[in-house]
Amino acid sequence: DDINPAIVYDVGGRFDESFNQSAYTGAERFSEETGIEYADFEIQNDAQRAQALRNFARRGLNPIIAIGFLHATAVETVAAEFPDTQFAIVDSVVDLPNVRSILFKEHEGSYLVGILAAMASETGTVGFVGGMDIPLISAFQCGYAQGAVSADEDVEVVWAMTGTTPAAWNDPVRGGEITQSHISSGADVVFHAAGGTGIGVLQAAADAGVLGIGVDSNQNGLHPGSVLTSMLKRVDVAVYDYFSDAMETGGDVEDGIVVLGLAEGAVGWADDDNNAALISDEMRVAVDEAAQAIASGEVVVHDYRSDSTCPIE
Amino acid sequence: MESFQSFILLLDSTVRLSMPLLFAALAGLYSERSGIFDIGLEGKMLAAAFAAAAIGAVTGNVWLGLGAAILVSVLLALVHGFACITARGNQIVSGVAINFLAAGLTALIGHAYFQRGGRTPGLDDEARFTPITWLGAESLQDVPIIGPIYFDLISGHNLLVYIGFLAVPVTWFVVFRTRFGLRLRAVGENPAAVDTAGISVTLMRYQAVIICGMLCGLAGAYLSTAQSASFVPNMSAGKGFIALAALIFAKWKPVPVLYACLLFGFLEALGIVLQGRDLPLIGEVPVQIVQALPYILTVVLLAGFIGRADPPKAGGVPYVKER
Amino acid sequence: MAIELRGIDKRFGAVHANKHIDLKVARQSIHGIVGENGAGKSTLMSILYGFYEADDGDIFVGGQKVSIRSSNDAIAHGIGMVHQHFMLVDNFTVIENVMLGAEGAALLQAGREKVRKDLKHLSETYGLTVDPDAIVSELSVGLQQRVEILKALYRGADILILDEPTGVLTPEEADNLFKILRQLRDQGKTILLITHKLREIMAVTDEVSVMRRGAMVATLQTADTNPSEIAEQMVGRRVLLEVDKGEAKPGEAALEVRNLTVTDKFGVDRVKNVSFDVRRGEIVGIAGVSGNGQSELLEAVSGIVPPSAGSVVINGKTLSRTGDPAEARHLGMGHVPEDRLRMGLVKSFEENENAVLGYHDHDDIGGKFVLDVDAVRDHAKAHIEKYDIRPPNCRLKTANFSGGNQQKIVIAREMEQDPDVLLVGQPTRGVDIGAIEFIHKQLIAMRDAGKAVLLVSVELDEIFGLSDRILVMCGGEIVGERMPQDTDENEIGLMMAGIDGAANQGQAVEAAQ
Amino acid sequence: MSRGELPRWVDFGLIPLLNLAAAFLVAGLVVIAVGENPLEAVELMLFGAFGYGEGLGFTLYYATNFIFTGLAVAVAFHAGLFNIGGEGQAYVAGLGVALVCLFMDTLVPWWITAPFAIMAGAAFGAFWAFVPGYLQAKRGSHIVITTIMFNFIAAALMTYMLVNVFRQPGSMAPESRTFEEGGRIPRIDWFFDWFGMNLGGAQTNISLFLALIMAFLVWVLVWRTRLGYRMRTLGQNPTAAVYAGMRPPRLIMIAMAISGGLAGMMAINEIMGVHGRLILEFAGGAGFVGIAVALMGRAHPIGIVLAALLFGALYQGGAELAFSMPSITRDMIIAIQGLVILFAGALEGLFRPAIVGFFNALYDRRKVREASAAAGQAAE
Ligand SMILES: Nc1ncnc2c1ncn2[C@@H]1O[C@H](COP(=O)(O)OP(=O)(O)OP(=O)(O)O)[C@@H](O)[C@H]1O
Ligand SMILES: Nc1ncnc2c1ncn2[C@@H]1O[C@H](COP(=O)(O)OP(=O)(O)OP(=O)(O)O)[C@@H](O)[C@H]1O
Ligand SMILES: [Mg+2]
Ligand SMILES: [Mg+2]
Repeated sequence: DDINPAIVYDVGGRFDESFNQSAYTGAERFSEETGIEYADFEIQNDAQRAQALRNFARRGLNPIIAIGFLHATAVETVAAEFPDTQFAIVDSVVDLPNVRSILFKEHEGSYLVGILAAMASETGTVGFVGGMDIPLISAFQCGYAQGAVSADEDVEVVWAMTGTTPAAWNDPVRGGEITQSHISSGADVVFHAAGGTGIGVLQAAADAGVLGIGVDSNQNGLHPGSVLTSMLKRVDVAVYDYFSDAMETGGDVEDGIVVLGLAEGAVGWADDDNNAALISDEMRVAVDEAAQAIASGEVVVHDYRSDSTCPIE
Repeated sequence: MESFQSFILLLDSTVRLSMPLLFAALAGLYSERSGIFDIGLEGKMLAAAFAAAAIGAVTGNVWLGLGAAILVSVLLALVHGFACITARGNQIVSGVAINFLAAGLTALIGHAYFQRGGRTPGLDDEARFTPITWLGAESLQDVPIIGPIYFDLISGHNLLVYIGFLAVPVTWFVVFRTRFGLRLRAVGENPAAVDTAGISVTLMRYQAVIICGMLCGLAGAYLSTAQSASFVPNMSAGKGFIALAALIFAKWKPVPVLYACLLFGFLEALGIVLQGRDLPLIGEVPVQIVQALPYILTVVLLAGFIGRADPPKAGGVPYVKER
Repeated sequence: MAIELRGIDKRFGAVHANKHIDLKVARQSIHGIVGENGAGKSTLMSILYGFYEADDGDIFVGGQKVSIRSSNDAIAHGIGMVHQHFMLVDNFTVIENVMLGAEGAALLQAGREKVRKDLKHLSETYGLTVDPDAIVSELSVGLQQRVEILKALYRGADILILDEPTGVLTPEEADNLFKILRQLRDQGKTILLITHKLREIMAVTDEVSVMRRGAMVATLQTADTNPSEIAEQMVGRRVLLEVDKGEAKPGEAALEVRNLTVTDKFGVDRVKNVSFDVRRGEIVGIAGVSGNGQSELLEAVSGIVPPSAGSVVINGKTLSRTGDPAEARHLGMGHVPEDRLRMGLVKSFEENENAVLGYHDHDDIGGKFVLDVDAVRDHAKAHIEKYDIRPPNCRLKTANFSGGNQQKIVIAREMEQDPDVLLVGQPTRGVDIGAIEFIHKQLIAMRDAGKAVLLVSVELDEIFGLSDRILVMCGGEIVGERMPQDTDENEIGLMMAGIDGAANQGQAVEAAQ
Repeated sequence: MSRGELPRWVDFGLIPLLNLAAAFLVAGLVVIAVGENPLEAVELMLFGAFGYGEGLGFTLYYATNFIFTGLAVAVAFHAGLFNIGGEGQAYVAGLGVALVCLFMDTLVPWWITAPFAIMAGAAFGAFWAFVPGYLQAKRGSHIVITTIMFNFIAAALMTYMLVNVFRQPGSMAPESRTFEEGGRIPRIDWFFDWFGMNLGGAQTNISLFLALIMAFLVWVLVWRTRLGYRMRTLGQNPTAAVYAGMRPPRLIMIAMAISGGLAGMMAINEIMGVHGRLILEFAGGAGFVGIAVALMGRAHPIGIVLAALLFGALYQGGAELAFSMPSITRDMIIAIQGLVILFAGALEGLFRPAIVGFFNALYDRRKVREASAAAGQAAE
């Protein structure tokens, strides 16, 4: 029997070339392979988060996945109202019997691109531009720094956050300016975890002839040859798996907290012909080794969120 | 030396960030000098930014993009003009409407056409205003002091930046040395006097808002095709209002407008640099304070040091002969 | 014929301002137009000047039928107008104002020089002298009017319309203006002069047309008519122009002004160390060329502007120096301001709302916070009744009342509060004869009821007609005091002009002690 | 009714409706441009806004905000002040409301918390408007610009508070903790039940009634109190106000404070009624919509309530639209808002001349008829 799944994007919208788009890709893949239609909605203000979920639930859509931690409170409320409907939320934890909370080990993926950055850098300085200043993004930054240092212990990591509100996800100009100041302080590789703001980061890097690193989706194609790689956060996998589970179990997925990392192949680095020329064999070897080590658990990347500290200043 | 270099870079970033403010503020100057208040600078800028990026993306031609930006912005200006001059509507409200319209339509159309949630595709260099490196900038680059100043600060900006700086003296001349300027100032102070002098108040004001539209067009084009390489929904992010502040801050005078815009640009640049930084002694500055500084400063200066900034006397009121 | 109007008709929404007006004006003549407030004079002239468009009717200039759709057309046909409310850009220089609309070239420089030259020429031929580089807002009204005339002449007008030009002028300035007008006529120009003052009509016009309630009721040769005939035509009944009043029986001082000094925002002393008394049962008139501190004096005494020194004592209680009209009122002072529209009324209010302006916090029209609108309207109805304010409708917007009736609204309000001290500024400025007569009667009545009345007017006949004592102000000082019976207009005029005023300095003060 | 004047039903009914019609006509064209059927869209919108309990609930929830902000703008209007700072005033008011709730929600029931929260919200909003009022009154700075500036300053301030003060450890969203029962005002399901409707998930709450009460009080204030008289005098003729012994500076500050207080009460609806916690940007543009609401409502409470209802329907119906018409994104709603503000606000006078002309014609015709009738009688 078919399910009719639904997905609620966050403010960035389905085509943000990043986080939400990755979710969109997953949903698309699912409906292509199974031929099952899905409903989706881009929320426009906070009042609508709950409204959208509720609206879907009432129309009998099930399961419903909410993309982004800002949905947490809404999911909490609505999931309680509709105990027979399955919900999932990405990037946050909602402790209810009918909610699956999906978290990613962004620090692991960031670690890998950190290695690549350090090795690609000639100046020995690499940059990081975060979006909104929240633990999640600090985890990116911290993992990136650890990776970079692991590849070159006296690499310098310069970093900045764009802002402290959701607006920070959507300010390419500011991203560009921050990148330029990183570059002027010597960075020749800049990694962004800043959603729409990142567009400006990669643009500035490309304009200045240095390397950028994309995030979430594979952004290598935005400026072929100028994007070293992208830290993949496979929200698409999460969405795809969630819908598939629901289909197999007939809408009765097992819930609780799911943490996806390298081992699950849910984070990683983008390797395609857009950046093939930029990744030397030596780099590829190094990053693959690290990946295995992390997957097998012999290397543990510190997660900023565990204690709000980072081993690297 | 190090700090000098970074200071130069701060100024450099200041120049880049104050440009949209400068264009918009000058735009506002023409409109408000003619007695038409315009808080729709923001919206016109946004619409223009979209037009420039969209047309640029489709045609791959920066000039077509610029043309489209100016066209769209002038159209919105004419809507404002029609509402305020012909229909004698409330100018503030019309401005608010323009802002809503632009915010909605740009994203709506952008989404309908490009399917990127309102974004436009990234522009390649032919569709953008790219930095112009001046004669011998490279060779001078390493000369101490002047080197950085010439290379970073003076050279290496895009065409619009230089146009922007040029627009200031031009505006000054137009407003204070030409017949048009005389009538412009008069119609903003006492339209009845202009009318009885046999000049059409309506025509004067329409001319003013059209010029305002053109300059907002430049501001928008700068945002999406010079400062960045694509349109992002709501990318004007309040710049139109800072420009307005700068205009009032400068008491509706061209040259002071330049200084005001540079000041606010500088603060924005500073905010970016200070974001999350720990300063010696002070410790971490809450970025919100830095971000709010332009507004706080405007308020403080308006209130305290520069006292009353008198807008054009007839500003904000439609010209009505017959009660 | 220089000008001929046929069947001009104009409505402003509800108001039918001009009803099928016909008018002929001979070339090389000074043609007066008189009429009560709201008769439609300004409207008619504004139509001729293309400021308003007539709903109907034809305009002929020099026998040719012309269509005047904008001031531009009017100017092109050699018509110039000096408006009742000046059309100047305050923060412009005289030159900029004159050249506005006739700049010559796209750049200003050339035009400036031409204007400078022509102004010099004009000032030589007509004695119309003003500093070409002065900022208009800093000029006296008299000079501002000069600028208006210069504007018209600079544009080569040979038909010149002046709408109530003397309303803002002193007698001297007015006479000077008339000299100029005669010169202009003798040099071939045609002049249309709107005024309320029959004296002026008789003095300068060749012909006079009379308007009443939007219609043109008569056109007379000035030579073979007289003021009372004209007045009769204006109001449609016979009126007596001179005020008749009995002996004053002054009691003790109700208003004592001591060493009052008022400094404006530029730090200039507009009123200098002025002292005088006004006793119960007398009218004290302050004569003076407008702009010599009378306005500032009134505003200071009524508490609107705080004086920089000195004191005002009302009924023995001293007004606090902070300046609070509310306080002055509570101490028993009423104030009919010089400029009713600017100060005394809120034009967009219903008549009844204006009937309590300034007394809005009195206990008899509500509680601590609420305002009892019925009580307010009853007040208004009483005023309308007693002062014959027309139309008798207290719910009508005040803007729809004509000048005279608006003035009555203010007078009624201030008098009906039965104040012990009444300040009156230009009570009959721009008011038609019928109203003037009425207002004068009321002032006398106040006096006879034992009130202290302080009258400020630029109309000498008014001062002489009403005052029991005359104080003359010049340059912010009281330069002398006279009893109306032992002086005449010439002496007062000289004193107003500051000539030999010094001799009488300080008399007022002595009189006060 | 004399010539050139319009009957009230035209002035306050027909003309606003015509303006509205124009706005939706253009909006319809936009809908066609993005390839949807406007009539269908309207149908969906109307249904979404009024068709069923929850929809109506959301409409009223949005309307509540707009009544508050609309009244705020109107009160300032009457005193001759343009307060476009409603957005910031409401936002800052949220701080006051939240503080009260956070302190009291665990200790006392909501009906004890609410009065304090209302006062706190009004006070904070009032303060945020008072300062620009003060600056205009005493320092002569331009109120429109100061209020705009204060919107941005408010945003920065609130961000700072939420990020550095209220944010919960662990929570990534910059928002305060969720209030307990004692910090939440009840929904009005019972009210809907009366009409046999189901409020569903809509957070419509008793602040709606607060808004209506305020509307009435504003009417009293403006047309039935001494203070209102003073404010109107100041608004219409400041010189006369001075002459009348009023103190404009003080009146300006009072008027702005009242205005800000009204805007501030919007926070009750959002913070205590809907979200149950302090969140970023909860004002969501309502402050600006208030300008249009006040204008459409002719600055009269009744008009404001109606206009608020319209915009509420627009918001809610628009959201519904976005659910069922994929190519009509949230941005369509913003655009429609723009159009309504344009036609109903700025172009408000667009059709007036024509209508006045029409009524003058009627009037003249009647006069003629009366005249001839009179003549006829005379003849007999
Ligand atoms: N612009 C206008 N709009 C509406 N009504 C007007 C306008 N100007 C004048 N009126 C009305 O038309 C009538 C004639 O006004 P007008 O100014 O022509 O009279 P007036 O003879 O000049 O009076 P005064 O001697 O007081 O100047 C008055 O009732 C006035 O209220
Ligand atoms: N100097 C005074 N002597 C007596 N009563 C006064 C005086 N000044 C004010 N009042 C009365 O005290 C009450 C409050 O006056 P106050 O001037 O404080 O009111 P307000 O709010 O300032 O009114 P407004 O704005 O009209 O001045 C009013 O009834 C007023 O008439
Ligand atoms: Mg007149
Ligand atoms: Mg008072």
